[in-house]
Amino acid sequence: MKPSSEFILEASCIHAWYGSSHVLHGIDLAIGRGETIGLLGRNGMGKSTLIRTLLGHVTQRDGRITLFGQDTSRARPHEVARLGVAYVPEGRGVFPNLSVRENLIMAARRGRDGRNDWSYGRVLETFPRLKERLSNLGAQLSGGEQQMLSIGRALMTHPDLIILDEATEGLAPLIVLDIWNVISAIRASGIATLIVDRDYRKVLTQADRALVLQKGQVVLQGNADEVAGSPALADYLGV
Amino acid sequence: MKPSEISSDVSPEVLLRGREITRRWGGLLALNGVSLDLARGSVHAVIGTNGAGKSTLINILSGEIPPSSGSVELLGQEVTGWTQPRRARLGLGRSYQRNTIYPSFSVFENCRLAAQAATQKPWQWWRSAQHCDASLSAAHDAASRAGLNDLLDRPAGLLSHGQKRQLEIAMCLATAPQVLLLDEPLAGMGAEETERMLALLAELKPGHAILLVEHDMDAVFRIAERITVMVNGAVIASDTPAGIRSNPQVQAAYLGDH
Amino acid sequence: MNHSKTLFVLLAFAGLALYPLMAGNYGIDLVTKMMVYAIFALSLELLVGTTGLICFGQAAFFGIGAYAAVLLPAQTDAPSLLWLLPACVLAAALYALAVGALSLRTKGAYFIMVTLAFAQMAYYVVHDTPLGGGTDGIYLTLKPVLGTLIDLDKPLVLYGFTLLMLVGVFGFLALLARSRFGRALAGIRVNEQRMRATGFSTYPYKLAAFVISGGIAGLAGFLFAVKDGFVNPEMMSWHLSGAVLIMIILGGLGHLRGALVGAFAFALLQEFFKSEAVFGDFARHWHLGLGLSIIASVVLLPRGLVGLPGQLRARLVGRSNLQGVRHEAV
Amino acid sequence: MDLSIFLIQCLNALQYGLLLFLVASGLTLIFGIMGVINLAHGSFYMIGAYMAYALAPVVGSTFGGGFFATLAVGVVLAVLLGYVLEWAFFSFLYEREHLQQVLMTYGLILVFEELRSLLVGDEVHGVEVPAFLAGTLPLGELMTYPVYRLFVSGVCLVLALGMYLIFTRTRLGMMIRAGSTNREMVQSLGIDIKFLYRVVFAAGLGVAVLAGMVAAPVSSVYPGMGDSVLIICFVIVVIGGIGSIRGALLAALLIGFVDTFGKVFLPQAAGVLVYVLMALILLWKPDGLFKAG
Amino acid sequence: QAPAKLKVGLMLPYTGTYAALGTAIENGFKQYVAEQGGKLGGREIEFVKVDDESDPSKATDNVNKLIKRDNVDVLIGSVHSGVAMAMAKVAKDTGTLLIVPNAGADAVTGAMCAQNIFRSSFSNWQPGYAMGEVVAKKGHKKVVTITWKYAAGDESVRGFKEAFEKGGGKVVKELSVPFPNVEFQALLTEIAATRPDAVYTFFAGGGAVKFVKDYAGAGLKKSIPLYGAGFLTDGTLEAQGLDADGLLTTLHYADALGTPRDTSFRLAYAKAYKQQPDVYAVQGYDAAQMLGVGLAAVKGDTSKKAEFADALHKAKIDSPRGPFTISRFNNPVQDIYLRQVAGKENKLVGVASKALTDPGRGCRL
Ligand SMILES: Nc1ncnc2c1ncn2[C@@H]1O[C@H](COP(=O)(O)OP(=O)(O)OP(=O)(O)O)[C@@H](O)[C@H]1O
Ligand SMILES: Nc1ncnc2c1ncn2[C@@H]1O[C@H](COP(=O)(O)OP(=O)(O)OP(=O)(O)O)[C@@H](O)[C@H]1O
Ligand SMILES: [Mg+2]
Ligand SMILES: [Mg+2]
Repeated sequence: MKPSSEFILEASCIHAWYGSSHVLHGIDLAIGRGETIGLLGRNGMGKSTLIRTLLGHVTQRDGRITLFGQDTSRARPHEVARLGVAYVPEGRGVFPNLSVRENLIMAARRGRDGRNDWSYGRVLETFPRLKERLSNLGAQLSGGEQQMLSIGRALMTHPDLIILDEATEGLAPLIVLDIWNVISAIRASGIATLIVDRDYRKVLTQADRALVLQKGQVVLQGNADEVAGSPALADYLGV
Repeated sequence: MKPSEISSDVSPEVLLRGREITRRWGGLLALNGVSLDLARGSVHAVIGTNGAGKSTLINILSGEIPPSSGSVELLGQEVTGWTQPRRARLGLGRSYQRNTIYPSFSVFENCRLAAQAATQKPWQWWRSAQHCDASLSAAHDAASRAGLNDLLDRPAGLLSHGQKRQLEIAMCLATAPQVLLLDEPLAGMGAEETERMLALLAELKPGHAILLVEHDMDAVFRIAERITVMVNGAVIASDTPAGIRSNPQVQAAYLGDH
Repeated sequence: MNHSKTLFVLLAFAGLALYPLMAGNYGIDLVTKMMVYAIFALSLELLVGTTGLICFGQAAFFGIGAYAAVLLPAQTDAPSLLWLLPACVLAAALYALAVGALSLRTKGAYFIMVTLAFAQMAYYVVHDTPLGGGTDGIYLTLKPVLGTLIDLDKPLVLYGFTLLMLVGVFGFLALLARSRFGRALAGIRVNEQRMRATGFSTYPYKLAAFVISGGIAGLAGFLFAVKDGFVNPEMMSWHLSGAVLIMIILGGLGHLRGALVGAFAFALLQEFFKSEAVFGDFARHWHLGLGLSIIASVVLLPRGLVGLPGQLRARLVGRSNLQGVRHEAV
Repeated sequence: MDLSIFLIQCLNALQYGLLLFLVASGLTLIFGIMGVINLAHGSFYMIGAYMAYALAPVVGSTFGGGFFATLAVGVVLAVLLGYVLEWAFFSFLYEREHLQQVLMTYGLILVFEELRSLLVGDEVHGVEVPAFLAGTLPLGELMTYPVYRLFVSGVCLVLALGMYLIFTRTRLGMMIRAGSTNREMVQSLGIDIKFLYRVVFAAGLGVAVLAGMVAAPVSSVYPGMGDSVLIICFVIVVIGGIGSIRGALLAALLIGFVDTFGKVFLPQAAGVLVYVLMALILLWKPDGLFKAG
Repeated sequence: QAPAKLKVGLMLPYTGTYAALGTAIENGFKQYVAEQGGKLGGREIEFVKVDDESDPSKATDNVNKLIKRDNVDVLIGSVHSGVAMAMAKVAKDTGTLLIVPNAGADAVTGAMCAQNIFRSSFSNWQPGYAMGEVVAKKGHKKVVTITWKYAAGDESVRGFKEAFEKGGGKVVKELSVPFPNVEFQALLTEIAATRPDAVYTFFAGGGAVKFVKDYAGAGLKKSIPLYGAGFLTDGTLEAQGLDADGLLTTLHYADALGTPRDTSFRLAYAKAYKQQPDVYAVQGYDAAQMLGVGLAAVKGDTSKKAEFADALHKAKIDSPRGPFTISRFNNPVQDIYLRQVAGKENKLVGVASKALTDPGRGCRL
């Protein structure tokens, strides 16, 4: 584990509500520079809510969040994003009325340190399928193509932390493999990642650390192999 | 029709048949002469690269979009020119890859409305919809099969992503179809729900013909009798699971080291 | 509908029934007009609130009902309600059938504009041709009667008859909303694609809703023509289509009560701001007050006037429950 | 009709179409691109026309006058107004039911119209054509053509082209279009959608006011003038295909031609022709002429 | 004991396109009442106002508001013909006294006429007819007419055509623009193509401004003389500017009649309301005069309708426009002036038609 001074994201005692329903009950989380964190849990346990809270999308929230040393507890989503956080949402969030090309270049932004390595060209190389559909509107893509587009778009913002919520959903096995490779590459290049994925085994092999959520609380956490080895894991994931 | 009412035949009875289906989107040939049979009592998986045309195939079979050429036969009837609702009423059910639910209705109402399709009777304007026992019980049945018993009163829009995926299946079941076209039903589901889903499919299999589009290979190989592999709009192989697993072309194009 | 809401509606109708006991001539006239508008608003609520079809040409059906009431009867004898009323409703419904059959091919804003287009066509027919007196309009000389039982020339009789029609329409639509037909319409509003996939042929459903709505609007038009004894092309103008849309939004979409409350509130607000007793000479700038209160209602009442009690309750309970997706109790 | 008359009529049609586009241009931004159902567009246009009337003397005395100075001052004021309006009345509406916007903008119409009455009165006013554009060109044997009308057409073309380029070619345009479908995702890409939309709304109002100011010498200035252009503007945006600037331009030209030749050949039906045209186009192409882009 | 106050209901447009006209009419009316010390026929006057919004579909309600809620004794209104038609209907049904201070719909003193319905302004037919005589006398043979396609325009053109063709001319083309469309270019080209000797037109308000400017802008003003019903240049001259200079129109009023009656009226009006009166103010003023005459004859008792009407039929109204009488159809019998625009004023040229009386077609009185 990285030393605590290198945490790029620190969140403590996060609570979140949707209307009157209390979804997150005091979650602590920290992500180090270049670290990969896996977030596990069954359907509806609050994984996406936690992510959306960190990103500032859930307005009814409580707790303290710092990102790159700045307090973002009450920050608005675009301010969080500009600090260098990219988001691949579940359900993809591709803009249906923009072409593939437009979906990509509208997002392009240099990294905080001026990085510019995820160029338009490189994204298309990574996802050749997109290259063939450049002028198609987002709405006209197949499910998997949308997923690729969403990841590619996130990369073009040159983030320091990339959050992938079910990023491999609907992708063909070969592409999934590619994605995991991309994730490794991202990790190797020093970008931190927070991953939610239904393939928990794969997550646990990729991640440095993992957290398991149950009903809005962290019930298990630790190094990936510790979590993978925990006898309680099967219970929490219902397998 | 309830699954129990159908005697399981020995000789496979083809419920849905697609013949030489072709579909163009502008210059793109999304489907190129695809034919396939769905027999009662079997799960037929369609796998393939992203953008291969799997969802397009389901859309054409279910009547959501017309084919550029080719024909569809449902329960022995030629239905190529039929609208989607008409096919659905004959016994075709589908789920969507992207959630297609009624977000402002409760989970139960989502199911009930789907079940109501079987007994529409719109002219009975004085009778409350909640008094139709047939659709109420069908809805309860479908919801509990999909594992949504605890969430019946929740507005569907407030479900988590995985829960919405479960609802998607429940709504498909609520219409009591004989032919099920499932577009990536496991996507977004957790491990537990995946298991439940596979068990459900196994349970449905006897009375139904099921088309399963899925990228979860473990699941596909566990449950499918037959697998069709598509790449760029064309079928490159159609075989038993074992045959597919060992097909080098399929490995190169789709499976990788699976 | 839960109990407090049913109670509200019952009390409202009871109030309307008792109102003539304490009102003068003008009051009866005014409330008759409001009830006619309420019927008109209910017709649109079926389309907009229930089915999600935003029709911007509702005034055409209203106007056709009204013109039919004037043009159909021979001018020699007082026509009988028995045939004239159904004839007017039918005329409007027929036009709705034609308009609906064509315009339902389009969706969203395009649908809004196609319905407007067909309404404008009807408008220009009465505006630019001598049929119906052109821009000057035309008079209804003999008001319909039903034997000796009902003579709509008498304001009090007309009031009672209009109230009866209002209750009838409201009851009909309330039953409709909870019937399978109504639930299917609601499903079409929320997700038409899924409705088709589960086996509902949505086009006939929508067309049926459109025709029913047109017929009810025609009924309102008929009553309006009978009340005024005068029809004019402006009854078909888009201003009226817009105004009735404003009424149901103001009242709160998705509830029949909303149409009722909205129609009355809109008319009462106008009366209030026009009142010289309150505003003196400034009353001539009554648009200002009306506009400001409409703006205030958008700011303060996200779910329209009928959402007000719920909002107050939420305020009392504490945490606001308004966020997120609209929840419909079923 | 002989050829020269026919050609003159074509010119009329073209010019009228361009004028219509000019009038509708603000709506193409606020309704077409942002997706806000803005019934108050006519009022914005009216505000522009009254500005042309009321500002000219004020600008004349403070800045030494000039047609373009007046335009500039008017547009700046309009943009400020738009910015404040969006902040006060629209910023919280995007998450709500779309029809709430209808109610809001309806309220604004009433308020603006009444403020106009209180501030400037109810009389009809004319606005002088600036001297350097006041000439006319001979046209045929009897007729002449005012240079100012050509100027208006020119402004319209420049505006159309500018808007087209901004919305289809620039990242700004893409962000704005993206915002109309998924606000949350736009924010997640680091874009301040609230600010962006405030700016677009302000720009839309600026364009509407510019249109009103430029058109004022041709149209004159009178109560209720906003009301009379409102519907035709929606017709244009919708026929063209919501969100398409190309489409709006084409639709405006089409209406220009139908209206011009309709008045000549089918005077009995001239009023209804535009609506017949709209119905036909939308029945033939249910998404308008150009879907988007 | 003083008699109860007489309630006068003013149903006029205070918002929308015609708001300025409504105000002028009200001012004129009130001025006369003020001159009489706030009393007509011995009764003090009390006003009740309703904004009719120029919307005929609300007109019946608005009249009812005055009649049933406010129990007015007299109705004054309105500008818009459709609204006036609705008012006439209610007035006829209820027997309430109505004086129309502007709307020219022929039917008000034609098919809809009644003992208790009067007009202080004009019928659409009148200025048109007068202009037809003038244009015929000028020797024009071929004329094109152009107007909005609505009742007032049609009626005005019909009046023009009647007189003009009687005088030997021919209306070769009747052009119309859908109301309230103001794009005239196509029809101006059509006029140029037809090459008539003259053009007759009926437009008002914003449409009048735009038409006059476009007509001049298209260069037609130089080659084809334009004639119009007076509203073409009334209340619009400031906006029309130089483009209106020299235009000939017919109306029952002109800006500088120069009669002592008119001069004193104008002075008093300007003093009271800080603006120049126009024809609408005169019509309002005369509506009050007519009411005064009638009331004097019945001693303030508005229920004596026959006497009231009799008095008016016999009276000579001393209007700023010049004296006029009331026809048996209750429409003014008045001189229609030929006016020419000069220096932002409608200057009197002469009398186009002396004591012109509307035929009251369809009236059974
Ligand atoms: N907008 C919302 N309003 C109200 N409740 C919500 C909303 N979104 C989610 N919820 C509820 O909050 C809980 C947590 O949801 P969340 O989406 O965070 O789950 P998740 O762990 O991401 O599940 P999944 O794996 O299915 O995506 C669920 O019970 C869900 O029903
Ligand atoms: N409306 C459309 N217009 C144009 N192209 C389309 C349209 N819909 C789909 N396509 C294209 O057709 C191809 C097939 O799409 P389809 O959705 O059937 O793929 P799929 O096999 O389901 O892929 P996935 O596994 O990624 O969901 C894709 O390349 C897609 O971009
Ligand atoms: Mg999730
Ligand atoms: Mg797919």
